[in-house]
Amino acid sequence: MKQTAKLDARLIRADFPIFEQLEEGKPLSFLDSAVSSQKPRQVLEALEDFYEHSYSNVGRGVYALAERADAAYEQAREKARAFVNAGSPREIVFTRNTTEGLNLVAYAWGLENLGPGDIVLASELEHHSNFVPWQEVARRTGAEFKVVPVTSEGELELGELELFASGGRLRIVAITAVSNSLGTIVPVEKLIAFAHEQGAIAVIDAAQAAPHRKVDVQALGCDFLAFSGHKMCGPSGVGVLYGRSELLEQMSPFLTGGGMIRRVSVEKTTWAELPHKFEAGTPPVAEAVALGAAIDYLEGIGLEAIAAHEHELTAYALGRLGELPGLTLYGPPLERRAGIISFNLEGIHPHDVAQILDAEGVCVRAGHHCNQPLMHKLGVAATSRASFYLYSLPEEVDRLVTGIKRAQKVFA
Amino acid sequence: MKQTAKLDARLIRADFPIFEQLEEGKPLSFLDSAVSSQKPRQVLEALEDFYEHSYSNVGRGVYALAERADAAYEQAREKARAFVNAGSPREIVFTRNTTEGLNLVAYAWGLENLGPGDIVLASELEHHSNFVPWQEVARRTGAEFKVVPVTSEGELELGELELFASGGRLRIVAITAVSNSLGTIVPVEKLIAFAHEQGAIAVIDAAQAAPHRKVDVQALGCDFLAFSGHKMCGPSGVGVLYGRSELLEQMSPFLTGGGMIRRVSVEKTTWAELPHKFEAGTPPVAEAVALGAAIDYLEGIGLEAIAAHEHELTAYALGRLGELPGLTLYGPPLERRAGIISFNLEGIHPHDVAQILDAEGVCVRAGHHCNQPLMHKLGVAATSRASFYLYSLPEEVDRLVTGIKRAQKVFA
Amino acid sequence: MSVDNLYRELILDHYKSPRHHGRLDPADAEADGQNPLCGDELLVTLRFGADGETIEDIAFDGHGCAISQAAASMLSEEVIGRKAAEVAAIGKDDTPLVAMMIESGTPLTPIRLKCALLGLGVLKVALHKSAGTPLPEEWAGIDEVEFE
Amino acid sequence: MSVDNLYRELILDHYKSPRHHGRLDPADAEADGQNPLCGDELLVTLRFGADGETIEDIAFDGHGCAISQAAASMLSEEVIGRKAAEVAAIGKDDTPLVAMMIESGTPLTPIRLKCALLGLGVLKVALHKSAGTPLPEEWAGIDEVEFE
Ligand SMILES: Cc1ncc(COP(=O)(O)O)c(C=O)c1O
Ligand SMILES: Cc1ncc(COP(=O)(O)O)c(C=O)c1O
Repeated sequence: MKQTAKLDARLIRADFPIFEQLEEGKPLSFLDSAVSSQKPRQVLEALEDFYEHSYSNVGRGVYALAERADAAYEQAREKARAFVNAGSPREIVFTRNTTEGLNLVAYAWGLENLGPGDIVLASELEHHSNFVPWQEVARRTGAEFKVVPVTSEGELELGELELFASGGRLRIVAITAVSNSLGTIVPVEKLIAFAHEQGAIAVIDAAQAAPHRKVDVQALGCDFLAFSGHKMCGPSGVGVLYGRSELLEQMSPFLTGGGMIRRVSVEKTTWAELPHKFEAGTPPVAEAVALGAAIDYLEGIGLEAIAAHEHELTAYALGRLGELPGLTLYGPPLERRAGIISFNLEGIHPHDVAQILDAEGVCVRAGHHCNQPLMHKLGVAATSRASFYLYSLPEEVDRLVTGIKRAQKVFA
Repeated sequence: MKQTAKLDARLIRADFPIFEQLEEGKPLSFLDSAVSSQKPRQVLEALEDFYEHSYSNVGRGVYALAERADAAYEQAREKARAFVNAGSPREIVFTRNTTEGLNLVAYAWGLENLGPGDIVLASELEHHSNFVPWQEVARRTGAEFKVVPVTSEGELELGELELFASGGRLRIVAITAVSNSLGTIVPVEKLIAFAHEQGAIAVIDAAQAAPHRKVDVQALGCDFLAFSGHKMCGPSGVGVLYGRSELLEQMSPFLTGGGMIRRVSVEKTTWAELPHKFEAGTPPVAEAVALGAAIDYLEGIGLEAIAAHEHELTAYALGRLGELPGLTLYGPPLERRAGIISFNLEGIHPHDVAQILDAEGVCVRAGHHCNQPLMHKLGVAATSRASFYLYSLPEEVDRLVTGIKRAQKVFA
Repeated sequence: MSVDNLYRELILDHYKSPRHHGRLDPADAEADGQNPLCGDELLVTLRFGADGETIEDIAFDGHGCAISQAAASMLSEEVIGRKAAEVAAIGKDDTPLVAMMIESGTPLTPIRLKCALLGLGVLKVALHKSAGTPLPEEWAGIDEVEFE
Repeated sequence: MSVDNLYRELILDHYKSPRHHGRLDPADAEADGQNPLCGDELLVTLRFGADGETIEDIAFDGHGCAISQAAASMLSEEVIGRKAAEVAAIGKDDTPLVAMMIESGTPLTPIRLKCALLGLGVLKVALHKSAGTPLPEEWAGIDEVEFE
């Protein structure tokens, strides 16, 4: 049974060592979890414990230490499988991050399957990591790269989807489940259905979804789905790519080298089974094990409880920010928004906003958030962005508001 | 001044928490450092300290925490630069491992620069990670893949090198600096000179060299050089690719996405400066920082002292193993050998040898060591392999010998 | 896993004097495969009885560690005289060597289990190939490589 | 870095009322560039005096944070009347805003330093382009992007 009780963010916060320190004498108000989350003790301990008691390379050793490392690594894969409800651990490839997962698909599926006349579809909402790889693979193969436009509130113009129907020439639909700039929750089911109607594969960028709400690849029916460990309480250096086994089997490998071969000779090389075919070289062993611990941690709290907590904070923050004069809010209404809020202050550049907030111990992101096409659409070069996670507190929102007022005073 | 005094392996060993535990009641004799090394407390503490006090994503944040993370990450790059004496940190790309570094070159340089009639040259000594990527890029581009043969002692047949001269069609020479199976120290200077005479680029696999002896990319004059953090007391999940800046600048990026762009629009995307152009997505931030700590650790002890210690142990081990009946040793003489020894026992498969040794707490590798072409040349399917590092002790060699005798008794 | 238990007399005996070793020619079914972790390789050939479904004779050829060779040898004794469909359904834990280790309280570790199951794997490939049925997912890939 | 120190009156004044703002047309040299981290963009145009090497007039255009805009504004005042070669050699720590922050004991952090040096960067590109000399390595890439 999943725990659906309300989470106690204050209790959770005590799990995160980084919050024990003051930043220039102020408590740390970390409102930048969308870029990367902080790490609980449980994950750091799993990392250390692995290095101190079970470290070895995986997949090849006969001795007990190597068997332990192997078991821990494959157990992490099983946890990742269950986390997104994939049908088999063979469909779970450990990558460095979301970006590598998406590039893997672009290279290993795209380069082989695309040609002139084909269409690759992304959206204006995409993070560069789910935009540039498709643009590049289209350029290399002579395919056409198109984007679904967004409304001024940052929601996909689903009414225009039919414009991209093209009698079997649409081959890839690459869509984010949640916008990292605006928090838009995208109805990916509709896009996946559209992709499959058109004979295209559906690639989901779950970097902002998987850490915050239950993702079920079988319920979604997507073909590929990528996310990053570092945004979900896990360590840096590890990510996950889910791929449908039928597709992964047909594909040639992406990176080649140790660990992914069956037999090598000068004349010919054959590949190992799934998922090893896609894991060349020594994988991020300890990182995967620690990601497993992060999954345990998140599931112990419950994804629903996390989403509910963030929703509550977002409602509170939208209310408080909405009262401030000279502040523009971007993005969809609360009902269709995850815990991410982009805004701008009249006459003050986001960099300066972030700098002044920092003096209050408040960390927000300032910039284009790897969303230049979206920024272009919104008609801005950059925004300030606050984002929440399971350890975020309402008083952090209050400090954000105080800081914004201070910025407005400095620039008055 | 580098410390050239003899190292005290017993003292060093106390830095490695994993040696505090017994394996089935026996002390751990870890003779498998060639596949991955153990980690000293200093590195694990750097990792933990970073996560507990300075963790944030890099390259984009204005707030103090992000600046700290950024500074730590770029300082690690500077340490890696100094470690291999690259001319500029712009030439240091953080990867996942050696394998990814070599694939990066194969894709980003190879795919664009090779064509039918061109020749890519590796050797029979290569690890699959410095073999299959070249074979693959040759296949994709229509170039020819050739290998320099090795002698029965596992040394390159340098006399045959001129056979590969081919009036400008030779484009890539990819060579390991040290063989991971046989310990052969390869005279890479000669191969680099040959490559450059022929107008080819020289790619060096330093996975087994960089952890154990001083590598100087400027003295070598190589074009690319790759190594892995996990084999040199660093964490898993991070590696380094050195590339000459002239080449890196001409190359298109490999992975695309966040962090490596200059500007993105639907029509056109342009790339960030070096080295960021080659680091798409969130990098292995904490891993790179901890690799920096590993470099400090190794340099504090001194690479010369490490090489000397391993040389002494190798001499001792070759002597002791050489006395055993029914044992075949592979590889070159001691003078041209790093701390790696492959052997076979008559009538006993390496897997069984490793299994019986494990019962003595002795960890050795059994298999083809990702060297199938070399195994083929040696006429074996597999070998047992012992490999040494700075924490290895002579009594571990003694336990190896005792274990081998036991295996021979079991299979008598 | 205790080594004494693993390298017991029975297993060493099968390793040193493998039963049903070699190749049948002609054969009604055959397959080969390898354990990519160590390069161990096995080829199985077999002949059916007059009913076309009882395994009448079988032979394993190849090279590898004591565990993979002994497991194949012990398995060959076990399957002669049994129906193909029945043998194709043998579970991982039911091969003689694996079952023996489980019974003795020291089951094989995952890596050695791969050695022990190589014989069963190639045998399954052979049976499924000859019956024209698809190989179950957990055996996928075992037959992708040519035998040398 | 203290914010009060950073957002002092002088800097805010240059930000709100930038000196030498706009574009010179015609111009003897020009260049544009951006800080890819935040999308800040600057275009510099300048005119030489009769000797062909004294900067007679200069203008910066673009958009960005207070630091990048104020730094460019302060720099423009500094360079008028000076020789191109001399200006092309100005070090990172010698631009007025950066020097002021160092002097006050709270130097800019690396990320804000990039903001502050955008103006000097594009100015260097303009001068090196017009002199036909190569841009020093540390400024590489600053001119690769079109100005919008
Ligand atoms: C010589 C050599 N090259 C390449 C590699 C691949 O290293 P990694 O698995 O870290 O990518 C190894 C390590 O196994 C090696 O020994
Ligand atoms: C929506 C989205 N996609 C992709 C990414 C890229 O993730 P990573 O940098 O971990 O590869 C991010 C994170 O920055 C993101 O928010």
